[in-house]
Amino acid sequence: MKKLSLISLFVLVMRRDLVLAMRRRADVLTTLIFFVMVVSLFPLGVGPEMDMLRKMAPGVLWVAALLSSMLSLGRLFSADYLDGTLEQMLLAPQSLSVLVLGKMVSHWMVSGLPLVLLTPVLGLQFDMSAPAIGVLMLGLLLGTPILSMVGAIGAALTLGLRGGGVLLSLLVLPLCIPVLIFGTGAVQAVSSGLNVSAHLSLMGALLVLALAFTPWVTAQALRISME
Amino acid sequence: MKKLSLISLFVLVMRRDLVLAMRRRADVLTTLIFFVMVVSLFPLGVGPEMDMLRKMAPGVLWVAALLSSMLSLGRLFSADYLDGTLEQMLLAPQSLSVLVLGKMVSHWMVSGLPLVLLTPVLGLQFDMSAPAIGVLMLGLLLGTPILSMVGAIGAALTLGLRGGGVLLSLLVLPLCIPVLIFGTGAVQAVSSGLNVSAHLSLMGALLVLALAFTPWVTAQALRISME
Amino acid sequence: MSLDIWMRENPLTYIWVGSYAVAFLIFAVEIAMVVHKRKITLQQVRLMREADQSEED
Amino acid sequence: MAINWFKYSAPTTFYPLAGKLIPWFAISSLILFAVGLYIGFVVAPADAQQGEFYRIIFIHVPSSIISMFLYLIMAAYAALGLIFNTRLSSMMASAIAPTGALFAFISLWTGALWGKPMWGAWWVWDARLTSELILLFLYLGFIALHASIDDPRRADRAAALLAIVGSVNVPIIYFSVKWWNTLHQGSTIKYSGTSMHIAMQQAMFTMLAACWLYAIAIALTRVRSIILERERNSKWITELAEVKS
Amino acid sequence: MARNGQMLSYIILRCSISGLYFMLEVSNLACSRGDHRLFSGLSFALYPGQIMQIQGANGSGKTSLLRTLCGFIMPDEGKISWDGTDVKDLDEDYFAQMIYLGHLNAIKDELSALENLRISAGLSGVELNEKDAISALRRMGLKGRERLPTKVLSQGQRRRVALARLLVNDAALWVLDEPLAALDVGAVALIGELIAEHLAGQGMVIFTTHQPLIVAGMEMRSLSLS
Amino acid sequence: MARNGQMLSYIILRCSISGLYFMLEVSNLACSRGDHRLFSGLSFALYPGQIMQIQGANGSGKTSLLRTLCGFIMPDEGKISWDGTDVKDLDEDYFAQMIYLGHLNAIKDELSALENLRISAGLSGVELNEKDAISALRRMGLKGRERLPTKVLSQGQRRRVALARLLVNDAALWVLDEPLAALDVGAVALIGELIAEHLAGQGMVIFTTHQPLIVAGMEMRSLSLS
Ligand code: HEM
Ligand SMILES: Nc1ncnc2c1ncn2[C@@H]1O[C@H](COP(=O)(O)OP(=O)(O)OP(=O)(O)O)[C@@H](O)[C@H]1O
Ligand SMILES: Nc1ncnc2c1ncn2[C@@H]1O[C@H](COP(=O)(O)OP(=O)(O)OP(=O)(O)O)[C@@H](O)[C@H]1O
Ligand SMILES: [Mg+2]
Ligand SMILES: [Mg+2]
Repeated sequence: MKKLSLISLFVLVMRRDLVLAMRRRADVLTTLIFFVMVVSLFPLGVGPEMDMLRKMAPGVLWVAALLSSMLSLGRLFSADYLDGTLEQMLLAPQSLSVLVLGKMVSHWMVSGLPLVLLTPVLGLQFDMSAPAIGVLMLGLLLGTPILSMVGAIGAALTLGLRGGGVLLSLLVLPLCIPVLIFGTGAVQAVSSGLNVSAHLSLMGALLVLALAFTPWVTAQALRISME
Repeated sequence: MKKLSLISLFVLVMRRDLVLAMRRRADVLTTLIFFVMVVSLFPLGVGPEMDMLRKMAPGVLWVAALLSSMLSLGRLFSADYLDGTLEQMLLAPQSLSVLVLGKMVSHWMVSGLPLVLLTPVLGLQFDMSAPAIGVLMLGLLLGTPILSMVGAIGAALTLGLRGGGVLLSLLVLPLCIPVLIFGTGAVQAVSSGLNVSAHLSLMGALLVLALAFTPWVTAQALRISME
Repeated sequence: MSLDIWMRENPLTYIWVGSYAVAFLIFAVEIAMVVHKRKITLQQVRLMREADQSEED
Repeated sequence: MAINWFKYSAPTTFYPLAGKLIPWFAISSLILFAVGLYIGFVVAPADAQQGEFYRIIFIHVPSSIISMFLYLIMAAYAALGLIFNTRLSSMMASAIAPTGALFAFISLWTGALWGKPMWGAWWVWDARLTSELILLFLYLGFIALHASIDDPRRADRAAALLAIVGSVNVPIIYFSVKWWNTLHQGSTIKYSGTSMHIAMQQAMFTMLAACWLYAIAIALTRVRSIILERERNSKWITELAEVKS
Repeated sequence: MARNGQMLSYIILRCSISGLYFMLEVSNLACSRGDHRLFSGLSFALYPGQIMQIQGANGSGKTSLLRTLCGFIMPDEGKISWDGTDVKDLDEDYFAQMIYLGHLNAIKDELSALENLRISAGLSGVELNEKDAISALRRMGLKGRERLPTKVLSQGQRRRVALARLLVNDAALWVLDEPLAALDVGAVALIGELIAEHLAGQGMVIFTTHQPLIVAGMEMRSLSLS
Repeated sequence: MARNGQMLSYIILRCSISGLYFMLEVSNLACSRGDHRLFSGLSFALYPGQIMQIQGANGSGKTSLLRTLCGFIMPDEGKISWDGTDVKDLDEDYFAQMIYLGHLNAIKDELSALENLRISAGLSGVELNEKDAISALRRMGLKGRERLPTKVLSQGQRRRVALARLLVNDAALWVLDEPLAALDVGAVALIGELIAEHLAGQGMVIFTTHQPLIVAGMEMRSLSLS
C-alpha cells in the first residue's frame, strides 16, 4: 500500500470538500444569495436616497461578506463532527494542520471567491464608482481568505455546542474587525482620492500571518473540542 | 392516567422549550450579543458621521433583528429532529398546530423579546430621538413575533437539509420584507412628524394573520419534511 | 463618463448589445440547457433499460 | 361532449401531446419575435422624449409581465400538486420556475440598462424595481429548496408549500413598497385610450406574445425531461420510440 | 385463519381489561425507496395478544416497513387499517393507540431522565406524576440516575430511558425498531419481560431485531423481507 | 506472564510478515467521567495475535476505555504504552499503527460507498486504488451498491461501509466499539472471519459487544468492567 505525501493529503482533503460542495450545489448558491439578499435589505430598511446609499455601500458589503462567511463557517467542521469523520481525522497519522489547511482553502473557494466575483454587480446597485468597486474587490480578495481562516478557529472551538452559529459569530466577529476596518478604509480612501496601498498591504500582511498560524491553532482547537 | 387538554399541551411544550433554553443559557445570550454586534459593526464600516448614522439607525436595527432571529430559527426544530423527538411529536395524538404554536411562542420569548428590550440602548448609540425609539420598540414588539412565526415555516421546510441556516434565510427573508418596510417606515414617519398608526396597525394585522395561519402551515411543512 | 458619451452617440448599439443581445443570449443558453438536459435524460433512461434487459437475460 | 381532462393530466398522455405541441409553439414564437423586432426597430418611430432608448420597452415590459404571471401560474400548479397529489402539476411547477427566474432576471437587466440613460443610475431602490428583485428571490428560494431535497416527492411538496406562502406575499410586497418615491413609470397600457403610438403598441404586443410562446415551449420541453427522469421505471417510458432507438 | 373465532372472544374480552383494543391489518402493501422496490403485496393482520418479528438482512426494508406503519412513509400501494378503518382517516385516533420507538432515542441531552420521561409522556397525551416516572425508570435499571442529565449516560443507559416510555403509556400497539440495540444482557431480558406483560394484557407488538429476543410463553410470528 | 518467551519469537516473526507489529500495554489506568470513577488500577497487555473483549453492563465504561486508548480522553492516572513508549510521545506514529471504529460510522451521506472508502483510506495515509476498494466493498456484501450515495443505504449497510476500512488498512491494532451493532447474522459471521484473519496475521483486536461474536480457533480474553 502506497503512503500519501503531505501535498497529496492536502489535495485529497481539498478535493473531497470541493466534491462535497458540488454535490450540495444548493449550499454554495445559497451562501451567495444570502450575501446578495443581506446587501439588498439595507436600502429597504434605510430608504432609497442614492447619496446615502453610496456612502454606506462599502460598509454594507463588507458586513454582509463577514456575515455570510460566518454563516457558512458553521458547516466547516460540524458535518464531519456529527458523522464521526473528524474523529478519524484526528487519528490520521499525518499532520492535522495540513488537513485543516485543505479544508480552509476549499471553504474559501466555495464561499469567499464567489462573493468577490459578485461584488461589481452589487456595487453598481449602490451606484459606486468604478475605481471604488475595484478597490473593494481587491480588499475582499485579500480579506475573505482571512475570514475563512480566522473563522475556522472559531468553528473548531464551537464544535458540537448548540447555538454554534451564533456563538461562532460572537467569537470570530471581533477578530475580524481589523479586516473590516482596513477593507472599508481602502474604499473610502480611493473615493476621497487618497492612496490605498497602505491599507491593502496591511491586509496582505494579515493574510500572510493568518496563513502561517491559523491552521496550527485550528488543529489544536479541534483536539480540545474532541475530548 | 390523566389525559392532557390542548391548553396544557401548549403550556407543556412552551415550558419545555423555555427550560431547555435556560439550560443552554449561552444560546440566548449569544443571539442577543450577535444582534448588538451586527448593529455595532456598521459605525465601524460606515464611518462616524452622526447625521448619517441617525438616518441609518432604524434600518440597521431592523436588519440586525431580522438576521439574528433568522440565525436562531435554525435551531427551532433541528435539535428535536436530530434526536428523534420530532418524530414523536408527529405521532402525538393531539393537534400538531398547538404544539408548534407552543414552540413558536417560546422561541419569540427567548429570541425576540430580549431584542425589543435592548433596543433603547442601541437607539441611543445612534442618537435617535425618544419618540423614534418608542415607535421602533413598538414596531419590533409587533414585528418580531411575525418573524418567529414566518421563520418557523422556513425552519420546518429546511429541516434536515444541509446548509439549512443559509437556505432558511433565503426562503424566509423575502417573506419578511413587508415587516421590515412597515417597521422602518413607522420610524421614518415619526421622525418626519407624520402619523404612525397606519404602519403599526398594518403590522398588527399581519401579526393576526400570522397567528391564524402559520402554526397550521408549519405543521404541514413538518409532516412533509419528515417523510 | 466615457460610457455615457458613447451611449448617447450610439443609442441603438447600446440597446442591442446591452439588452436584446443579452436577452437572446439568455434565451439561447436556456434552450441549450433544456436540450442538453433532454439528451442526458434520454441517455440515462436508455442505459437503465439496457441494464434491465441484460439482467433479465 | 365530455372531454376527460384527467386523461391529459396523466404524464402518459401528456408526454406525447407536449412533444407534438412544442414545435408549433417554438416556430410561432420565432416568427413573432422576427415580426415584433421588425416593427419595433423599423416601423415604430423614435420617442419624443426618450429618443431611441425607449425601444428597450419591447423586451423589458414583456419579460416583466411574464415573470410576474409565471410565478402565479407556478404557485397554482404547485398547489394543485399538493392538494390533489397529481404528479404532473408538481412537475409543471418545477419546470416553470427556472424560466420565470430568467424572465425576472431579464426584466431586471433590461430595466437597469434603461435606467442608466433615463435616470442616470443603473439601479434605484424604488417600489417596482424592489418588488421585481424580491420576486427573483422568491423564484430562487423555490428552486433552491427543490434542489436541496433529494426525494422528489418531498421536494415537490415542500416547494409547493413555499410557493403558496410566497404568492400570498407577492401582493403584500407590491403594496407595501407603493408609497415610496417612485421613479419608475406607471402603466402605459390602458384598456381605453392609450398614449402610445399604434406601431409601438403593435410591437409590444407581438413581442409579448412571442415571449409567452417561448416560455410555453421551453417549459414543455423541460417538463418532458422531468417526466422521463421521474417515471423512468414505468413501463410506458421504456416503450417510447426515442428510448428504444 | 382458524384463529378468527378465538379473536372475537379476545375483542370482547379486552374492553373489560384496559380500554379499547383493536386489530392492525395490512393488505397488499408496497413500498419503494428511491428507485428500488423494497416489498410489495405484503399482507398480514395482528390481533390483540400477538407479537410479530420482522426479519430480513440489512437493507431488506424492515425500518421502512415500520415507518410506513407509523405513517411517516406513504406506501406506494395498499392499505393499513386499524380496526377496519384506514389509518389515514383515523390519524390522531390511531396515534393515540400506538407507540413507536425508532433508531433514535428522542431524549434531550440537557434534561434529566425524569424530565425526559415526563415530557414524552405529556406529548403522547398522558399526564405523568413524578412518582410513577421514577418507578418506571427504576424498573428500567436506572436507579440513582433519574436526575442526571442524559448527556452523561452511556449508549445503553440512554436507550433504557427511551424504552421507559413503554411503561408509562397504555397504547395497544408497540412498534419497536431494534429495541435491543446497545442493551446489555440484563436489559435484554427485561425487555422480554415487558413484552410478555404487554401481550398478556392483550397488547400487540411488532418489532425488528438482529439479536435473539426471548419472550416467555408467547408464540412468535415472524415475517421475512428478502 | 509465562507467555513472554513465546512473545519474543512472535516479535521476531512478524517483521518478516507484514511490517512492524508492536504490543499494547496499559498499566494502572484510571478514568472518571464527571464525578464518577469508572475504573481504576486497570492493567493489561495485548500481544500480536491476541484478541480481547471488554465486557460490562451498560454504563460500565467500555466506550470510555476504548476512547482513552485512542487518546480522545485523558486518563486520570496510569499509562498507555505502545512497544514500551508512552503513546503521548508517539502521537502520529501510534495512530499509524491503529484503527478505531466507534459508534459513528464516519461516512458522508453524499459520497458513494466507494468514494467514502477511498477517502477514509487516504486520511489514514494509504492510497487506495478503485479496484481494491471495490473488492473490499464486495467482500463486505455491498456488491451493486458501491456507487450509490451512502445516504440511501440502510443502517446495517452503512455500518458495513465503515467496517470495510478494516480491509484496506494494515494497522496492527483494531479498536472496535460495538462493531456488530445493526449487522445481520451473515455480516456478524463475516466480521468473525475478518478478525480471525487479522489475528492470524499477528494483528491485535480490542473490542466491545453485547452480542456473541465467534472468532474461529482463537482464544478470547476478556476484561470485565463493573
Ligand atoms: C432595473 C430596473 C427596472 C425594473 C426591475 C423594472 C421592472 C418593471 C416591471 C416589474 C414592470 C411590469 C409592471 C406592470 O406590468 O405592472 C415594468 C414595466 C415597465 N417599465 Fe420597468 N423596470 C425597470 C426599469 C425601467 C426603466 C428605466 C424604464 C423607463 C424609463 C422602465 C419603463 C417601464 C415601462 C414603460 C413599463 C410598462 C408599464 C406598464 O405598461 O404597465 N422600466 N418594469
Ligand atoms: N461527560 C460525562 N460526564 C459524566 N458522566 C459521564 C460522561 N460521559 C459518560 N459518563 C458516564 O460514564 C459511564 C460510562 O459510559 P460509557 O459510554 O463508557 O459506557 P459503556 O460501557 O460504553 O456503556 P454502553 O454499553 O451502554 O455503551 C456512564 O455511566 C455514563 O453515565
Ligand atoms: N431515501 C432513500 N432512497 C433510496 N433508497 C433508500 C432510501 N432509504 C432507504 N433506502 C434503501 O432501502 C433499503 C431498506 O432500508 P431500511 O432502512 O428499511 O432497511 P432495514 O431492513 O431496516 O435494514 P437494517 O437492518 O440495516 O436496518 C436499503 O437498501 C436502502 O438502501
Ligand atoms: Mg433498520
Ligand atoms: Mg458504549
